[in-house]
Amino acid sequence: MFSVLKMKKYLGVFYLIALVVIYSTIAAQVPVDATAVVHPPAPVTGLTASDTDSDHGHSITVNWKPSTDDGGGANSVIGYRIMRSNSPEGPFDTVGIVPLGSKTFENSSSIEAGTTGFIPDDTNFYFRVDALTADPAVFSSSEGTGPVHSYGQWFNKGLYPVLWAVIIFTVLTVMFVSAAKKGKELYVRPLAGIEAVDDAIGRATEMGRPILYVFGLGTASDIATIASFTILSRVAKRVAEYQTSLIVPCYDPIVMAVAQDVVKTAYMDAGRPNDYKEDAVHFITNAQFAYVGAVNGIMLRELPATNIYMGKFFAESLMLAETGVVSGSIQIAGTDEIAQIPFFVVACDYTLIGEELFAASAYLGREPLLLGSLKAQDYAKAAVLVLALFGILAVNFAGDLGMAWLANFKELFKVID
Amino acid sequence: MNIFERFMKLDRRWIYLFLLAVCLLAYYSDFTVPTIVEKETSAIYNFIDSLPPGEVIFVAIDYDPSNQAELHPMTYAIMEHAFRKKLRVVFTALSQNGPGMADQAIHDLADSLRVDKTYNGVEYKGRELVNGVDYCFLGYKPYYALVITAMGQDFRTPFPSDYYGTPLDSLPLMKKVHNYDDIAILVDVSGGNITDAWISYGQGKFDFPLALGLTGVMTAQYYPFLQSGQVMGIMGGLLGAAQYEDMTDNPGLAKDGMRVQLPAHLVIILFILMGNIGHFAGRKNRKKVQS
Amino acid sequence: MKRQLPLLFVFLFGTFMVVQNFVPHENSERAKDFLNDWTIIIGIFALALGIWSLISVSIDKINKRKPNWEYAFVTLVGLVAMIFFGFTSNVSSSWWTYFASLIVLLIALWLLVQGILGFGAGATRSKEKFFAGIGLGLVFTLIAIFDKSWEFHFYTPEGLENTMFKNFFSNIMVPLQSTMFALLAFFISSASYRAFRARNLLASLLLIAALIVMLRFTPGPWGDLISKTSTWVMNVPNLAAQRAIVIGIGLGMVATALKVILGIERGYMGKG
Amino acid sequence: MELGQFLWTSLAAFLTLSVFSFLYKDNPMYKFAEHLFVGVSAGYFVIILWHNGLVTNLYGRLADGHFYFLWLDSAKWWYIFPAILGIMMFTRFSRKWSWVSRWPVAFYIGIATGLAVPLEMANRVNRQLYSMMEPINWQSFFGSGWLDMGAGYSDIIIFVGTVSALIYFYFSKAHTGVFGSAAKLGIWTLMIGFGASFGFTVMARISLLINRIQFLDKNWKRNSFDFTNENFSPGYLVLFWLIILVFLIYAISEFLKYLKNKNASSVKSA
Repeated sequence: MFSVLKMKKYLGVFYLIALVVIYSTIAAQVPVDATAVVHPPAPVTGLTASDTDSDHGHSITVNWKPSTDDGGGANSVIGYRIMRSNSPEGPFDTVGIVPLGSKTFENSSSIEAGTTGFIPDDTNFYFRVDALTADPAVFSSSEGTGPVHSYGQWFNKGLYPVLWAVIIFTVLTVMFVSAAKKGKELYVRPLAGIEAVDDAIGRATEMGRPILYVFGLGTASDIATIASFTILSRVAKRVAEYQTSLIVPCYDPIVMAVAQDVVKTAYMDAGRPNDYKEDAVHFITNAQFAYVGAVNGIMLRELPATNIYMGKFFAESLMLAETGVVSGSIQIAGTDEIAQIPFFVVACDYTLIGEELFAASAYLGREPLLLGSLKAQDYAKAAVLVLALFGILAVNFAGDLGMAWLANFKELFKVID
Repeated sequence: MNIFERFMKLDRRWIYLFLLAVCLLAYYSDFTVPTIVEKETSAIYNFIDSLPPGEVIFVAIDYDPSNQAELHPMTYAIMEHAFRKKLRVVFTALSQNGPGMADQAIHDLADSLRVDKTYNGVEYKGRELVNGVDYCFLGYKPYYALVITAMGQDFRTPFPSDYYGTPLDSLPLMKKVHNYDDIAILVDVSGGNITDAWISYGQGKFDFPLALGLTGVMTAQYYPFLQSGQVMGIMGGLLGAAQYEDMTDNPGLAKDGMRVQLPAHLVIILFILMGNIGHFAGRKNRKKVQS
Repeated sequence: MKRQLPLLFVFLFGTFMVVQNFVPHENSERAKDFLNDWTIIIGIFALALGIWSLISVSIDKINKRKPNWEYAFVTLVGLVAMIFFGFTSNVSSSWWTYFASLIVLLIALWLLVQGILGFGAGATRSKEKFFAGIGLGLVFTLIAIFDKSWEFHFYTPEGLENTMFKNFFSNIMVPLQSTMFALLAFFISSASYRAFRARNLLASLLLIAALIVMLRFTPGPWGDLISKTSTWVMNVPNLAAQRAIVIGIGLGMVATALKVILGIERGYMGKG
Repeated sequence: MELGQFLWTSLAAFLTLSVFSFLYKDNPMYKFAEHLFVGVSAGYFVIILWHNGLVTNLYGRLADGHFYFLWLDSAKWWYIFPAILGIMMFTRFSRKWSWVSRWPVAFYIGIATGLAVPLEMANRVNRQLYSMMEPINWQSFFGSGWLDMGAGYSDIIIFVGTVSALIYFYFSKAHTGVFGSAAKLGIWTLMIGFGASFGFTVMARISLLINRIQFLDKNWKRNSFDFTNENFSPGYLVLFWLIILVFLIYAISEFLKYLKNKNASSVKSA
């Protein structure tokens, strides 16, 4: 890093010297006399205008070759003005000004008609680019170009890598799931956090104390919460079988509604619909720390034997886990929020790290269908590893081995929004 | 129970009490914690320190009251430094709950600038800060990315008048200040993703010297921008602010905070060590019993 | 049909949103904005369910005299007061009718909810409570109509500027929020005391990395070395760990989402 | 500070102290603060979502300033659909129709999962994969000075660390042999990362505590004793000491209880 910084420093000096040189040449060429006339610069050439690719329309990209007086020649150009008109004759309106050295400009607007600078689709426009000088009155216009009209595309080419990844991954998932359906035996390595769930429920039954299940701050649109629903449904089923009680305080009302459904169905599946209590799953509040305060209170007053934290957690992770330690509960956590994993690892008895949370639903059910998708995930990981290894070798060595075309291998994976 | 076992099974409340006592003691006592000034911070200080009087700097106050503890000290340190150097400051608050806080900051600064002070051996006379001459508070507008882009044309596009409702054109300071070209440096003090917008929509498009003041947690994320030269300096958390205060020789909120931080960290480390001593000593004892 | 139809909805909308992501055309953008609005609106309606759950759990606690039932009143009063403040404009002249009507509203709602919950549980005198609640509600409405010193605003956000609303926000919510957050200073110390023991290799790695980073600003002869080490640890091994977790989580999320769209994972409907 | 403002600040100070008292144990003051917080925050979000969500996103679009009968002839009448879906959520109170309440949930989850698939793939997988393929700094492989994060070896450590940590996440292969060693290296990397980010956060958390101490000291205590204040009255001091007294009495009563228990237990053991 430090060597890089040093180089940057020298670059700065270099730029400074270059600037001084350029400035002195300009100063030498431009007469000091203030009344001196600035001659119109050479106009820009090769002007083209076309619809901007891979976008929602309402945008036109203008390209040109800079004036010969831009950074050379008479050196009088200070910038370019992009002008637009509805007819080839004009009148032209300014749509943008860019500094010298620019070669392209994107004239775009929002898709809502009536917003400022709105560009209607399928309407012909004509463009012109003026090379500007320090004197506002002195500039030279290019030949006009047009007609050109904007239109929306039906595919974003910058997302090719994502498209391929999604398609391949979907195919893998479907493949392995159908293989699993046919009864193919799939091995999965044991996960300590998952195996602890059963013991923990048993422990709660022995102690006659409830189980606390916390979703964290996720809404029903977070995938971590959706994965957590499946885990809850397994937990609730076993809780119903063991006839232990369950407390699920919720932060998000939709999560609450879904969780009520999940728990109710689980009790019915376990054949004990009468044991289900409506207020087992209840809403607390939508504010992070009020929610934490209330859950902490529940922990110290109800003294749950087991706390299960699955879903999306933020700063409250450690607050919940530490209070859980005080109440003497066994704690099992799983989250996809990277910054919070360390706190769970430190304070909880078992932690599902990141991806393991998403695998947990499959593990708990031991259903071949869900296990099949784990296999797909593993293959995808293998693909990532192989591609990364190949990529890093290509980036570092392909050039030396005379395979320059390979050096750009990584660009295949670049996502452009 | 011998002493080592006690080390291992201390009630957490003793830790809390001890930590609180140490924090309070440090808060009310009067000593200074030496800090090691890092390059990232000194770059910002040196740049601002070398500006001639009358230059305009831009401070973007982009944090909510929840990040006040870490970021307010930076704002105070930089602005006081600038005002003492007779620089002029334009500032915005692009975070929703920020404007009230920024307003309070400028009042506090005006108070402290009325007093004569000597920093780094240079005596600075107290003076009255004048709104519109020494500083201009542009205020808050939603959609920070658009605001940042629009300010590249002219500050007046998103902010026709300042926070207090005065049209910008009638402020003497703003006569010659139109867009980023007229400011010497932009310091973004931020606790969220507005920083990304300043880097890509501001610095990336309009190319001005950009320095960042960030919360401790965010700092590591922005080192790549320092390496690529898009950002000229970074102040990280309270530590960065304390370094800045050290360089300006004006101990303030950050040094106050560091005075608590250091003992608090040491307390936590002490307890960790105690737990480990207990653990190892206990293991030795257990082994003895077994043999 | 009761179960198949929702699955079909998930499949159709899920597939549509996946495809939409690759289509930049304005029609697709508009559709996405529209569907996003749907989720927001559904979420707001759902909040009513949540509030009802909060109220009924609190009232149940009071009626059954469960432990700490007294505090449930505090929750209910806080809730109703905050909503009342948020819908009313600033009080121009006398405050007493404002607070009197708040009290009337509280009692009216109390009776009303008691009545409604009583119907379900078949409690005695629930009808009387219900109608008494309605009656008091009428009294409240009359005060609201005839007292000109304050008024209701439902369609414009005047309530957000209400003095009481702002005071409740900045003197109850804000300090409680920051103090709850500040408890973490203590929790982080007790957690590190308890967990950072060099029991085995993994725990030792955790401990050493944490110690180095915690010591990063200690002054002294070792200061510079430790600060450099901590920067390195944060930017090299930590970066590697985070990157791996991010990729893993990404694949896990996509897999879960795909399973939901394809109807393989139905845990959210109670069918695991 | 004016009296009204001082009262509010004192309330804030009381609530602050109540929450801190939770560190000792659950107690009446904390219970009060907690329940108040739950009620007020729930009410706050009702108001915020009403004014900034329901009115702007639904009512504003349907009504656009005019009156429409059932909004069917409104310019954006199709916003009736989400409203109907929202109302469907309430069918869960009926035993017969509660299955209808699954529809809006299905819409919601369908949209959420559909959004997630390409976005998470792009941001978490594709982008990270792209940034893994970085050129290694061969020019200064050993860097300069102690542990240089720009040096070539750091680049290699990052790559190897990422790969091995990914291997740790394999589910369908037992962690044995070479594969197991790689997974072990992976979990080491993960643990170092966790320890580092834990240690790094300590400072921010202590800052939060400092902020509360500053609040109690500067905003509350200082104003309680601010004799130069023109609005000052002895009531300020009374209130200050009253709040302190509440916590003091609680502390003393707890201490007495503790002594009593201690005596009782010592008697028992004797």
